[in-house]
Amino acid sequence: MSQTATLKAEAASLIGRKRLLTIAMPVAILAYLAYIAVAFDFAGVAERARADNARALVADSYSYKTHVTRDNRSGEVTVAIEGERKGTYAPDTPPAWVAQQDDRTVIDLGDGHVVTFIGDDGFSYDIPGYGVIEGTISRARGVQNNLGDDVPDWISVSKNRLAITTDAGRVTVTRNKTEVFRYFLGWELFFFTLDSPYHGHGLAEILFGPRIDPDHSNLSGALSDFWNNAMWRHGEVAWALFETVLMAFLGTMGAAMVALPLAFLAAKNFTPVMAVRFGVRRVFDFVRGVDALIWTIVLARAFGPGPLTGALAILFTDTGSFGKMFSEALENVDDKQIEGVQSTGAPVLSRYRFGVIPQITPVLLSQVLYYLESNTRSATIIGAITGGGIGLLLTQAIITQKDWEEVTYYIVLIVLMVVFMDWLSGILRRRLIKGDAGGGH
Amino acid sequence: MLLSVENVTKVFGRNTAVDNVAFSVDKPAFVGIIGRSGAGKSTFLRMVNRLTDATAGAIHFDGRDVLSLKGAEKRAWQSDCAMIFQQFNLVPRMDVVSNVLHGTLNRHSALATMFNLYPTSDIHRAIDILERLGIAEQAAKRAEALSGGQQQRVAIARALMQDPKIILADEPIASLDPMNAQVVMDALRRIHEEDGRMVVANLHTLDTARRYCDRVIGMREGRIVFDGTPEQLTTGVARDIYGADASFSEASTSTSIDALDANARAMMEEVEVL
Amino acid sequence: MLLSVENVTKVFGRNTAVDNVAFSVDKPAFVGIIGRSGAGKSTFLRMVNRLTDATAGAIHFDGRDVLSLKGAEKRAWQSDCAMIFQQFNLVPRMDVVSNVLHGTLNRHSALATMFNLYPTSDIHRAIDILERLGIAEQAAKRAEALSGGQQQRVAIARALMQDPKIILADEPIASLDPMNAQVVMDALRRIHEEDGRMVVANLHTLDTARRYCDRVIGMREGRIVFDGTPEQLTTGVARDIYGADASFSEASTSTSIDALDANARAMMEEVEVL
Amino acid sequence: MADFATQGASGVFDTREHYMALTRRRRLYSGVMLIVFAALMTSGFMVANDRNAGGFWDGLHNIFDFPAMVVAEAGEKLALLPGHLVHFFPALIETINIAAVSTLVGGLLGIVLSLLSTRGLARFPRLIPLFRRIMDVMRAIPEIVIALVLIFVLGGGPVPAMIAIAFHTGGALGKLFSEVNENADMKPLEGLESVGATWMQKMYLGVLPQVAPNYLSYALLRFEINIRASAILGFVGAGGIGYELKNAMSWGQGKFDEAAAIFILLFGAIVFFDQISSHFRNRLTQGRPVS
Amino acid sequence: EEITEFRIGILGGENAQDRLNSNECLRAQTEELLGVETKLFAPADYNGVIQGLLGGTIDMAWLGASGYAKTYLEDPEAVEPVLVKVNVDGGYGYHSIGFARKDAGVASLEDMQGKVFGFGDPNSTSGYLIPSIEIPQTTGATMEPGDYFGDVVFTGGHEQTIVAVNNGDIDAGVTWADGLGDWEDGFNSGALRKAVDAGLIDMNDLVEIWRSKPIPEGPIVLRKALPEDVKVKMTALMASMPAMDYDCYYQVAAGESKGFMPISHDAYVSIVEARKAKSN
Ligand SMILES: Nc1ncnc2c1ncn2[C@@H]1O[C@H](COP(=O)(O)OP(=O)(O)OP(=O)(O)O)[C@@H](O)[C@H]1O
Ligand SMILES: Nc1ncnc2c1ncn2[C@@H]1O[C@H](COP(=O)(O)OP(=O)(O)OP(=O)(O)O)[C@@H](O)[C@H]1O
Ligand SMILES: [Mg+2]
Ligand SMILES: [Mg+2]
Repeated sequence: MSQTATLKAEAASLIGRKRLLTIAMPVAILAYLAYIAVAFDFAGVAERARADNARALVADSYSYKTHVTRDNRSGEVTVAIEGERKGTYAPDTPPAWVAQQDDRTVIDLGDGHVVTFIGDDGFSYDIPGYGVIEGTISRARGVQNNLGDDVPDWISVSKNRLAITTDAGRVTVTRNKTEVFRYFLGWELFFFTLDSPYHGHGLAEILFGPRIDPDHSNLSGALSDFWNNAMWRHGEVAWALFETVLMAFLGTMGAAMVALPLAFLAAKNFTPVMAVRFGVRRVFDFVRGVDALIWTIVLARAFGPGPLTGALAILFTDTGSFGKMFSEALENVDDKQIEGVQSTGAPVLSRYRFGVIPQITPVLLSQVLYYLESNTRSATIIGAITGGGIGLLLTQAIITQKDWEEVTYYIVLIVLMVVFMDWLSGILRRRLIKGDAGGGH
Repeated sequence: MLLSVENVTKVFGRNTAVDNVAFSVDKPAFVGIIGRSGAGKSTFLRMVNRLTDATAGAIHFDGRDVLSLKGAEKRAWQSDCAMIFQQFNLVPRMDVVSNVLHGTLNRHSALATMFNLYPTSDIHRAIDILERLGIAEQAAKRAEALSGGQQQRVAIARALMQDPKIILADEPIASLDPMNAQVVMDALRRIHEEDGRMVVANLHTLDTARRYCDRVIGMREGRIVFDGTPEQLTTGVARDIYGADASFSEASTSTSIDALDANARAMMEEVEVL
Repeated sequence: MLLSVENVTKVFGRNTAVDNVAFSVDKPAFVGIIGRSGAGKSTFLRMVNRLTDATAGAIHFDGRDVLSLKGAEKRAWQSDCAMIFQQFNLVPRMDVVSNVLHGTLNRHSALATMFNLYPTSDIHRAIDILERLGIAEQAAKRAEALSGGQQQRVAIARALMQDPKIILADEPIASLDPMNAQVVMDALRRIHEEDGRMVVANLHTLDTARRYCDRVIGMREGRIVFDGTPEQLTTGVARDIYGADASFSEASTSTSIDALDANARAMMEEVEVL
Repeated sequence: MADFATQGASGVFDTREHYMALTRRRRLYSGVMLIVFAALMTSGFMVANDRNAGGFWDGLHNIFDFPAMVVAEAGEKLALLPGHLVHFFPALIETINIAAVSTLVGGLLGIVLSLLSTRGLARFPRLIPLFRRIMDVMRAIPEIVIALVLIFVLGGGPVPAMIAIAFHTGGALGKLFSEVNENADMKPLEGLESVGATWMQKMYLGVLPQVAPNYLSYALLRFEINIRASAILGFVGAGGIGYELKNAMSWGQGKFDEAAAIFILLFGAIVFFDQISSHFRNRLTQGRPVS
Repeated sequence: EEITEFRIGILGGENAQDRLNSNECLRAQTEELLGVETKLFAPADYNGVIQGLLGGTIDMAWLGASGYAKTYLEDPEAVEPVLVKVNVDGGYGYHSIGFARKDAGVASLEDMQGKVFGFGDPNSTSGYLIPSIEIPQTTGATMEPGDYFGDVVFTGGHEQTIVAVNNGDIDAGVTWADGLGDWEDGFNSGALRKAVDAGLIDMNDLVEIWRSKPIPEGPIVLRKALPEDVKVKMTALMASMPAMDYDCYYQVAAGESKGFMPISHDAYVSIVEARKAKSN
């Protein structure tokens, strides 16, 4: 009976200990997270977070804006998609919602919003449900308007500047220029810029319709205009993607080819000399520990910016990783096979070729392919820091902080590229490792 | 003298694995070496093939001073002296013919064989050899897909591919079942008889030694304790070699098919006792 | 009626695992279900415990419409209906008491179980139950460190911890040796008798069914082909259930200790033939 | 007898023909593969070399210029080094913290995702493909992309880096974890289900104890990777030691002693955690159970 | 000696692709003039171009004054300045402008005490070097975090500084502008103007809190090791560009300006000294 009692007490204390342990774990994690929250200033970050930036980013990534700009000095009016030269409408063929009437330009923003440029110094904005805002611009007195003192918060007004933001669009007036932005859904000019004869034609029309440009067949002309699209630059983006994959490929394969012979020097069973082994292993640790990022900087001095530098940076780092993994694989090889080949009087190289290589090929291939895939991602980052490729395009597009639709485009391409490499390396892995009967060629 | 072994010794640290072994053979013969585990049989064969270096002594074969060969000459000797292992020591991921072709590696430069490019005549010969050993149908399979007996025959084929003057076999049937063991031993014997090649085989069973060998050498603790014809190998002598007491029964070392039944019965008895 | 099973059917693809099974039990009884492998015994028990959904039919227990329960109600039913598995299905890396305490999971929130917040009274009860099954000394050990018979007793303890109205046991002794099988079956029988809980056990041996059950149900190809008392279970009936021909021998399904010798002898004979 | 012989001979002949055909095919395949690979390597190298500012052969002998400069200056100002080490240590801690917290958060995320996307364990079996795709996308987006976008919204500092790495880690670990889950034993789960346990209870009591050692081993490996990632993100403005390194490095001569100090810290940390983690991983995967 | 190719480095500030595009005409003209393949490189930051010049992998670049000083300090024999841009008003200087958000309650440097101040790239003249020397002269305290300012950070570049101030991540920062024209427009040219044109910021939300003395525009540099005739040809090409092809010049110079004039190392001696002073 008393034995049962002790058993009970023991069980209770056992559960009690486990309880402590299971509570201690989450508590420790929470405490760490709390420390991080303080150290990283979560509160401040939340406070500083700019929802409007996020909104602008998201909105910009699926829509585009068309600028209607009047130079207040010359009175010249231009209409340009995203305000870029390459997206400028020819002066005589503005879009349908911009109408030129004598000295007036009437801009229909939709939903009843109408902005009118009058002469080269007047403007008006008819906002349904609010009224008409009118004003003139003078070099001396700045931007004058009919707004009273009671200005709603979607209008920003000062002596030399007036900005109005509504659901339909945005208007900014300064002494130099008057600008109207109208927003549209989609990625305009994604296929063809305005100067291309194929702009505005559907796919069916281009493929099966009559010749649009008499000099070229529709298909070749359209492809060339698409490829050389000055705003989206598909051709150059494709090059950049290729460069990124190239860096990953050269880096990974190069590293594997360098690491394989070195790995023999780091494996106990192939290099009995302790000093050599130790030395080679520390070299592996070093190149791996330095990290591709720092290699990129170091190598940029010798080779300058470009994909080769990126590829070499990957090569250096991965030589370390591969060297370590391969030498571990080599230490696990089965001596019997080597001895079998050796006993026939095979030269040393043949001994390795037939006694060792077939044994480590599966490990080797699967590691190399895995790294190839993950290096595609690394190459994006390395490119951003110096090399080039899609990473550079992406970071630069992000830093300028206005071409979010391009950013979105690049991100989509990067994700597709990585997914593709993932798929490819999966296929190769299955093919090469399972199917190969000759133990490698 | 074809093969003469003079006071060969091998010391591992404090342990003398092979101790002053000396014997000679004057014409191609089928020599069996018996002895219990650790007697130094494997070490001795490995020294002959030069997989292991001897500590002292000399071996002469057909005028060659085997133990003093170096580099290319050593490899040339290895190519003349084929070795067959207990665990077959094939390259399991490669196909059978490629494994057999490894027997020609000494004749080609490492570079030439890097990409598995062997002359067609060699490939044909490899298949002929496989045919002779009755496993030509397996030619395209990976070695690892074969049964133990088949793998050992591939190993023999590789040895024959070397066109060796002497074949060393280190317990070639120890990992095989009795059925396969017989096939393999028969093959070795046939090679000896038909081609006139010398065979030295480590064997761990008396009856196999008796049945296949022209001459039997018994080793114990690194030394030769018996050297004679199979007929001279009485149970008493065997007791000496194996250092066994009176309870020594020949069947316990036997794997021949005839002996199987007795063996099986013994096993069954053990099961019953459990 | 305590338990009534009405035309329960389970179809897996084209295969009807349980076919229109119907029977009823009016008071807590020890019911055995026998039948050969694939007869649908496990599938039926799993439907009662709601581990598997039935294709058609209804089961009522004590007024509850078992098969139509959902969410929390379903889990409440599972807590009233303990299940014991052939492979014990314990958490092997956890200690015995914790495994037993898992029987109370339905009564606690997920959070409480995460932090091991079991009331002391539950812990004491768990020890009492283990004591009753004679394995209280193992309380602090990991489940994986126990023998099969001990693990099955832990599983029974977990079932008892649920304080269930009905215990389902799916071949509880199939992975146990005869010694442990008897201990486990005795424990189940005692629980039935002392606590008055209903037990439904799948059994694959006739003699166990005869010895422990109040009522035996025979299944074949998903259908009930026998329903009666153990006494009515003649060898002829058994042949029907097992679909065996005249060579059917009862011993071949037996695991009772008395039958062991005969069995062992039969096994030995088979070995000998090889 | 004669019949038998011819049959045998033709057998050899067939085998020969068959094997030679096989060999030719295999040689062709490996030859083509080898040529394709060699062509890819050389042409790839030539393209990269051509598109690079400096050529490979010209640059090769300059490879030590930069390290030599750094080492020379650091050597000159050796006395300042300890001070720098102390000064930049907090930045290193920040980098390690970013890595640790994002491994933690990403790991927890990965656990949930992996449980939701493993057949047999999933709470909503129909949504398995959805959760798998989610993990694929999370894995595919490089950290730097998320970090840069978040820096725009949240401002610079460690938080964007943390979120970016955690996001990627969630996807990467999720996939590895679900591979582990697939090998988990389902029996304990069924046992728990039969007592009326909820999904959470089943996962927590039935699955996690089984898979914890493997999870932990993968998480450690990821932590190692994340230290590098968080250092890199510092380069684009996400704080920590990477930020200091970039500033010192790009200033160049005059601050190379700082760069050297930072490099020593970073390199030391990477090697340190690399060794620690491979030690523990070896223990975990060699089956020594952790209680 | 002969060259086999000519490599031009372009500094940041814009989308990499935009930079390459606006310098495409320069590349074509160079290729025609020198008769060798000419390539453009647009690395991610100042340092990329500078390392290229030092390592001999970039032959010509348009550096900032501080960037030139850095190149000079690391290797005086690497490059030589040849030309500098002349503004519309005839000068060749611009300003570093300190600015803050209006609603942050900062109107002058005094208000910045204890607050967060942001530089751009460490290699930028207006974004770091000059303000890091001139601001302490005004405040009478060092730029060490905690001394006068609560914290001092590098945002990475002019664009990032502007966004960071506009977002309130930092309380004030410095960037470059020509100092001409209206504040509302973000001056006539400079980083602020670009941000305004892009619709990123509203100058009404910002105030100027500090302005540096004029800073010399950075030089166009050529690698010293280039053959003499190449140097002469390239200098002539650049100098004559406004007259020969104004459109191209406008693109290369990123806006209205008068043209290029010759300059030598002497114009940057003070900048070199300033930079030396900032090194450890
Ligand atoms: N590489 C080695 N290093 C140290 N000692 C060795 C080595 N190889 C063999 N030995 C020792 O040498 C002795 C002889 O071994 P050997 O393998 O030659 O015996 P054997 O007769 O072939 O035995 P078995 O029948 O077990 O194969 C043994 O004591 C063994 O432990
Ligand atoms: N999850 C499933 N999916 C498909 N078919 C199943 C499934 N579970 C069981 N079955 C099939 O249902 C039939 C009945 O199986 P059940 O496991 O219930 O038989 P049993 O009587 O318990 O047999 P045993 O003695 O082998 O446990 C069998 O044909 C089986 O193959
Ligand atoms: Mg041996
Ligand atoms: Mg069953």
